[in-house]
Amino acid sequence: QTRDNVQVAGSSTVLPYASIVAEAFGENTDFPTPVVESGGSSAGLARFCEGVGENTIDIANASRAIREGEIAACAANGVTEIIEVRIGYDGIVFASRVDGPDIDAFEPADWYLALAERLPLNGTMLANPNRTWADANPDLPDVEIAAYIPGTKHGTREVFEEQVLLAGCEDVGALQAMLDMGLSEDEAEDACVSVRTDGSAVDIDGDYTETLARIESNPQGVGVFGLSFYENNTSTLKAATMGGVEPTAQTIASGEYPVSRPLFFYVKKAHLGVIPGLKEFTSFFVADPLAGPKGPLANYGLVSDPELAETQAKVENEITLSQEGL
Amino acid sequence: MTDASTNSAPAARKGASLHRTDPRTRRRNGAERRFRLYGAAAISMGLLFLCVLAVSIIRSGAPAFTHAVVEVEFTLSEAQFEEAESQLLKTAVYERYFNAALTAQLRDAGFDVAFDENTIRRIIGKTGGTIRSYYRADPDRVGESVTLDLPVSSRVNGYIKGRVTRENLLDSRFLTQADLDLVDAMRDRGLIETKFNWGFLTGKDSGVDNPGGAGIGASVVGSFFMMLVVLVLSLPIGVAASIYLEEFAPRNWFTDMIEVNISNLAAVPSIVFGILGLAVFIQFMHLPQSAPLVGGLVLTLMTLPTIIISTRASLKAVPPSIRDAALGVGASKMQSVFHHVLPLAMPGILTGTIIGLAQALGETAPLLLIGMVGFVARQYPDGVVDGFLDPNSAMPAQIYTWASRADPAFYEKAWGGIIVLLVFLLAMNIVAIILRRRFERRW
Amino acid sequence: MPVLWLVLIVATLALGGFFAGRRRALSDAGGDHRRLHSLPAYYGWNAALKVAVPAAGVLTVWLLAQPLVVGLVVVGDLPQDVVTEGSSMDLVMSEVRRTVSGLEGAVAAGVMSPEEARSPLLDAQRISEALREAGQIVSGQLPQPVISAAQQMRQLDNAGDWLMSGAALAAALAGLLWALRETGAAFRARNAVENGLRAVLVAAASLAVLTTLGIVLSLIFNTVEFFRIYPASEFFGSLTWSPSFGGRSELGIWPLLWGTLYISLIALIVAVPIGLFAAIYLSEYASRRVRSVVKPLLEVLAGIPTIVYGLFALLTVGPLLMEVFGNEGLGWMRSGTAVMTAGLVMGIMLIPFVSSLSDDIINAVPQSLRDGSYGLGATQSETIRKVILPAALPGIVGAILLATSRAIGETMIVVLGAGAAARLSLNPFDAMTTITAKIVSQLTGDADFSSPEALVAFALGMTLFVITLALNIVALVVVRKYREQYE
Amino acid sequence: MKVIDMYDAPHTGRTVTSNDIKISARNVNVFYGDNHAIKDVSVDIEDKMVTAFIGPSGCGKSTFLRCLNRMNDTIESSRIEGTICIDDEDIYDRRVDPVQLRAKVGMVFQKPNPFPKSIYDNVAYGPKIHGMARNKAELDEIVEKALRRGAIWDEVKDRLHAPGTGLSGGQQQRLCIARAVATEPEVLLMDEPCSALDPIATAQVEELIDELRQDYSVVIVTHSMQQAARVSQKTAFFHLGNLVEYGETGKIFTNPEDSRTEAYITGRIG
Amino acid sequence: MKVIDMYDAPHTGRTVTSNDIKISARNVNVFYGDNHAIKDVSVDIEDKMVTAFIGPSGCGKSTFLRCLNRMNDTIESSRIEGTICIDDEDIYDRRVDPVQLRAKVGMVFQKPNPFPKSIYDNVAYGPKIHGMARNKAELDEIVEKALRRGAIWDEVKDRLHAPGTGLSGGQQQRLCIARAVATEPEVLLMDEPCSALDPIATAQVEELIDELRQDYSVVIVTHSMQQAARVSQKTAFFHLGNLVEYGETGKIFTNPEDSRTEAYITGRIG
Ligand SMILES: Nc1ncnc2c1ncn2[C@@H]1O[C@H](COP(=O)(O)OP(=O)(O)OP(=O)(O)O)[C@@H](O)[C@H]1O
Ligand SMILES: Nc1ncnc2c1ncn2[C@@H]1O[C@H](COP(=O)(O)OP(=O)(O)OP(=O)(O)O)[C@@H](O)[C@H]1O
Ligand SMILES: [Mg+2]
Ligand SMILES: [Mg+2]
Ligand SMILES: O=P([O-])([O-])[O-]
Repeated sequence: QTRDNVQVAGSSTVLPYASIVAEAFGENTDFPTPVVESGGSSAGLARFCEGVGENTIDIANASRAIREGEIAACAANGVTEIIEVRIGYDGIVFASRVDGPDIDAFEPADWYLALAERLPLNGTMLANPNRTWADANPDLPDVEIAAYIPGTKHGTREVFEEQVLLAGCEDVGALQAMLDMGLSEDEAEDACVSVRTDGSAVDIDGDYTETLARIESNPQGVGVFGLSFYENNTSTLKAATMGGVEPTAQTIASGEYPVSRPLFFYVKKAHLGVIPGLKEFTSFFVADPLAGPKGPLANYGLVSDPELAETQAKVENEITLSQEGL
Repeated sequence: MTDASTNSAPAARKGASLHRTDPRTRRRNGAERRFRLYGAAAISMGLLFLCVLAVSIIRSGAPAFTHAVVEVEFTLSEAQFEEAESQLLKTAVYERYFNAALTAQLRDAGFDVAFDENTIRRIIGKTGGTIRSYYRADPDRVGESVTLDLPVSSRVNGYIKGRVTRENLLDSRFLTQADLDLVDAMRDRGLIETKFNWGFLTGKDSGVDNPGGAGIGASVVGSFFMMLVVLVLSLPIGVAASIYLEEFAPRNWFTDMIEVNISNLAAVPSIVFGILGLAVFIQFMHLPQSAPLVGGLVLTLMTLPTIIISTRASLKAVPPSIRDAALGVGASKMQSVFHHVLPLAMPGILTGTIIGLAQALGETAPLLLIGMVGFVARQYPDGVVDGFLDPNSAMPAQIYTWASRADPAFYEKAWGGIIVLLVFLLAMNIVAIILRRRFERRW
Repeated sequence: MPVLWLVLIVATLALGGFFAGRRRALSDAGGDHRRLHSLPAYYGWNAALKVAVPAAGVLTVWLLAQPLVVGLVVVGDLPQDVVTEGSSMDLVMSEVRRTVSGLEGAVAAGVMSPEEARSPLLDAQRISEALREAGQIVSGQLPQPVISAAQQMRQLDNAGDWLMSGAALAAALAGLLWALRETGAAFRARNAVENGLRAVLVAAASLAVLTTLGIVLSLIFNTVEFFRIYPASEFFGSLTWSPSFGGRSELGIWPLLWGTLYISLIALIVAVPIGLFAAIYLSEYASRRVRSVVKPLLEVLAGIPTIVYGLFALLTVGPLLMEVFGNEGLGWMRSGTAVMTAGLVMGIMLIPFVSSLSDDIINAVPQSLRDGSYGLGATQSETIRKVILPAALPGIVGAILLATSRAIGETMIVVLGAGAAARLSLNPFDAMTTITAKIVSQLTGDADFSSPEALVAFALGMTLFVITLALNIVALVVVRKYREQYE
Repeated sequence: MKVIDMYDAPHTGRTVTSNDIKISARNVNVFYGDNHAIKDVSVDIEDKMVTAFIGPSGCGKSTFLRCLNRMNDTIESSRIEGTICIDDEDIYDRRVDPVQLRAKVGMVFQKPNPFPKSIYDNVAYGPKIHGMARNKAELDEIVEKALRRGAIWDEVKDRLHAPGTGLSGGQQQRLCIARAVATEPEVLLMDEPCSALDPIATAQVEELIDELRQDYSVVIVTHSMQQAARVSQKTAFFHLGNLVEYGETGKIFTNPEDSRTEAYITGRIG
Repeated sequence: MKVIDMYDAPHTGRTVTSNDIKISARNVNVFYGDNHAIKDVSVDIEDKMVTAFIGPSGCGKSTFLRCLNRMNDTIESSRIEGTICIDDEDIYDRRVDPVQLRAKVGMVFQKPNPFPKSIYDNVAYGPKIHGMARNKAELDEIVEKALRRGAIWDEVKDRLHAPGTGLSGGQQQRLCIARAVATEPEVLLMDEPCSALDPIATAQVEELIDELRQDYSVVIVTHSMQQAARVSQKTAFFHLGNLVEYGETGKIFTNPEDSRTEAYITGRIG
């Protein structure tokens, strides 16, 4: 039996958008509805790189760019031509319960001071003494720190560490202080992003619904969410500003809001023209009526890519990663 | 054994009245009562947990079975049809036509609430797909005036069911406070009514922005085909393997190894079976991805240890005198097993099957790796073969994906799906339960 | 000839063989089946098996081999240059296969005559046209070599199908003849059939071994790969588990192992007594009616999807425990997700694993043993504790083992109920996590799939496999030692 | 000689000498479903005597015996009517604890049913649950004594910790006898205790019965007239669920009243 | 009557007059683990005769009996050495199908073990698997005949479909006898078939044995010297695993050679 559907796998962050597109693709064309598997960016890419052929997937969704090592692994299995498609951006928002305390304006430094495992104090590294948000920043309310942050499996955690903790670490001068104390750069960066384990910060290995459930059971909790998730749950959640900027599609697209990440999918060029509907699906995904600022993806919460037209051209011309590199 | 009771006990017992329980017996009876009480307490505790779970499942899931619909008269002109079909995103165009028609209809009805097309867009769910397939199914309908029952958007639906209230609703691009005035007015006029949501029972998954269109039906079919594979393979294979190991295999280190291996397989995390399934069935044997057949095979491997362990335990429990009796009249070993031992071990075998299938039916993790979790919204399979081979999802996978979606409307769907799953489970087990009662006997 | 037809014909032959074998044996015995070695049906079965098994064997082998052979022939004839850069022969071949099925469809739909489909003049244009007309899915432009290859493949397939039918039928007939020739009153048909059956039993038992092998194989390569890039001494020696994307992860197994054991232990502490007492009550005290209702009800607990239990832990049990042990109460608990929460809820789920199977086994203990004990003036509970439970021990241990296995393998309840914190702590009210939960999360996580953070999942799986193996060996030895074989 | 109250509530004026009648059954009927197995049987079994139940196979001997210590309670389909009193106390009274009753009225079953435990544990089981031994040594003593009385000590003394189920048929039977005597019941019901025993072992068991009679009552079911004549003082003859005749053993065997009894003991009806 | 070799693979060239020696055992040793239960026993059992095995309880009678139809195969701990031939064919030969052997050599066990099925099914089972009946009517006939021969027909004819486990001890024993004769074995091994039977039933079973002797060989284990004397032509006396003496029944009981035999039959050793 030959496969007649497009097979997609990968990121659970991209999955919602992919599902919208796949449903629309099934409704609007004569091709069967593509199958979009969930399972995480890494697992998706791993399957993507297993080789070419019908028993491998055609598209891998990823909430991060493919890595060098992965490209190499792909090539080793004969997957040499990969088309990278950026579909837009995912904003990362910090939200608490709508009826909870007013924890609604953060600076990256607040998070660093609240969550770092150890802080450089008086020339030595001491266990983080801050117990309440007010300890970290007197402007914040005096409520105990209870942060629900993505677990170490999530790509969002990486973004959080780099764009919030590390940035905060630099902002308050802690990084410099540590370097002055004689730590190497690596060690210092490590110290910036290592999160306390005394229960003030809780890793969430599940998805945003779990974070939401936790915040529902702890009114003082602050959680990290994707923009679209937050927008769908504004009746329970209120988002805080970061660096004084409110998280909206506009502020993220313009780059004002500091914490966001691009979302991608990767297409196996060898499958184009062989798997029925693959080429059509790829173009369909990035077409203006879908991925544009007025399309259903944006409506659902995707920050649409200001450079969408370039992406469309890339898909049309089947430009692979290696060609881009040239 | 306390000193007070020793030695003197039999003497004291001697000739004592039977109508008066002696202290030691009283104490032993106390222990007996307590023991019995523990048993009753254990059962009540189990049932209590079941009740709590059942109540919370039903309470959260019941709303999934109803939905609010708007009834609209609608005429699609030939030109509109052509226009829509020429677009890339045809469904959006249909939706626009429909919303325009509804707006006009409401305007004519003369509501004293202010609204515009955007209001309508927010109130009505994603309908384009339904409308397009309606007209594609029978192009003659183009140009005719038809009446369509279409679901309202998930948030309005939530408002009608009480999940969303005016208090907790903040204006967003999904719904505003003002929109609710129109909804209320429409409800007063009977334009919006709540109906049983057949679509939930028969439909397939939908995109994350379309909770109204999501149904569990397709994945029930997926689960059905999967469980068929599991039942047809794991029960006979499990029983056959147990019979061999328990009745025929010589006792040596090799069979010991097999025995340990089987018990050990029961402890293998289910996702590892997914890894195995991906490697063997999809990559090596080139079976299709996301297919119930593969899911069934993986779950079979997972269910086998459960069935084997329980079957072996119950084969062991059959007294050897029964086997002797059969062999003594000249039955072969095989005959003695199939005619006498197996029927007596049947209750345990069926219990293993019930528990194994229940576990398989509710399992998500291994399906994750063979592509049955995610968005698998395919048409119903055309036939039995397609049922096994076409991509499909399964109930627990569907529930799992729904539970992780952002729109709270899906949360309700997830619980509704759990109710369906449990009904399926009971239906699946009922035969086994009745059979088991039949086979139970004491000797 | 379609395979289905062939199967039907072979099945009919087998059925015929059944009756022929039976008849022949009976007639050889002069119609008196008492003079037969075995029951007449065994002669029938023998013949049926000898028809069906060789034919099925030929069919299976052929069906597996034909695509390979045909594929090789076609590949051999394909010009090398059809495989474009970045593509593979495999993909070209799947295109060829798709074209073949497209042609079949077109011919079946009558859009294309069989002659045309075979014609060497057939070009891509015509094919696309025909396929579209036949309602098939078309993708892109087909290169001419692919079309020729497709035609060649059709021909070969066709020929192969006929040969296969012939071979299968020949095998079936040969089997039939063989069976009929050996059939006679003195032929040991029962033994023949039973040997066949025994082979089936052995095959079924070997499947378990194969599965184990498969699991080991599917884990081992990545495990080795993991240990190549991450020192084993750290994995087994470090007391910290903190994967990080920066590549400075510490991946010590101990916190996870401890969490696994701790959570399983609590789950078993809940499930085993409740399950065992429930089983005892059901089989020894409850009336038949109560039993027949309660037992299936308890079994529902095993069928509730674990995500429900997870949410139950997170939303109900966690907060409940917090009220008692949290800051407002005893102050031992910092958040609702803890070993205790997950353990309790998992215990509930495991109740039927212990109760149902134990109940069956207890019920199978002969009444004469109970009588013996009652006759000595033992109370029912003494009888149960001292006589029945020891006699039912293997089954009960089996049930507990099953529950333990399930506890070790559970993810959802752990993720939602126990938190995701890998920590070594004695306090059951702390959040912890298990190996299985981490296998799932690292496998579905975002780390580079060739990084130690992702590969560690396989090493964890392998380690867990070895640990549970040891556990099972211990259980086996214990059961052997304490087993009380009745009668 | 014991003087005991019959009822919980203190009362006066009535004293019963328990020396005469140990067990008295009145109008006992037993049904297995529709099968009327015991028909209106009334019998008085005397203390410190051996009573033999004889009768053709299937006539209800075991059934009646099991009524005497309420072992019939465990058979679901069985139903009993009438009264049975031990020491003038109705054993089917609500207040009677069958556990205590069975401790007082021991039983050896027709089919030997050793526990799947070691020989030692089989015998020690009863004494243990009744708390008859203060320590291990005492228990050992009790076990040895019981096994000796069961005439099996010599055969098993070297394998006390081997499973009781690995014994030969006759050994199992003697083990069950030892197990029953170990708890020192006041009444011992023995259902064909010597069916699988050779003459010597039979003689030893008969000796045991005789010894037990000094202190207790023994009821024995047997198919051997000789055995009945040898060991018993009273004999009851059952036939088709009826108690046909009951009286002095000597009289029954020499001068039976009922023609059926005569037919049976002379080997004409079975 | 079946005329089939027991060997799986057909072999030729050897014909034996089966009229003399039916079973011949040579240097048979049986071990249960370390327990040496049968010690170097050699014996020839003649056709169309009844052979009685006597000996004290636990001496190995059942064990030896079970060797004769390889029922000992089912006991895991047991191990057998030596040869046993039936009709001059070694039954422990690799080629022998134990199933066929057991169809030829039937067995009544010491402890009655009816199947937990109806009385009818208990008896019909053997004939069914051996294809002895052409149809239901024939099967009914076989069952009735067997039950009659087992001397239990009258008691169960109205409850043929009641479970066999709900019978009395003696009835179960006779049911098992009926079950064994129903398959018409050439040799019938009976382990204390009358232990739970009253004299009349015993007499009926003895009659059956006598009747069977016309065509078949019967080996019977018994504790009753009288019974051995009554029914058997040959008697073997076992003691502590040894075959002490084997010979004409009359001779054994009147003029034993071995002192142990004498001691046993006169009731001095057990
Ligand atoms: N399954 C077994 N495992 C271990 N030992 C056994 C087993 N069966 C019997 N024995 C031992 O073997 C010896 C012979 O036993 P066997 O059953 O043959 O005696 P028997 O002559 O039939 O005695 P009885 O007349 O009491 O039935 C005895 O010592 C017995 O304890
Ligand atoms: N559990 C039972 N269910 C149904 N009927 C039974 C049951 N036990 C015994 N019977 C029937 O009750 C009658 C009396 O049985 P009982 O066992 O008392 O006989 P018995 O005198 O002990 O005979 P035996 O000497 O053969 O042991 C018999 O007809 C028997 O079939
Ligand atoms: Mg009886
Ligand atoms: Mg014996
Ligand atoms: O599923 P993710 O890879 O997007 O976390």
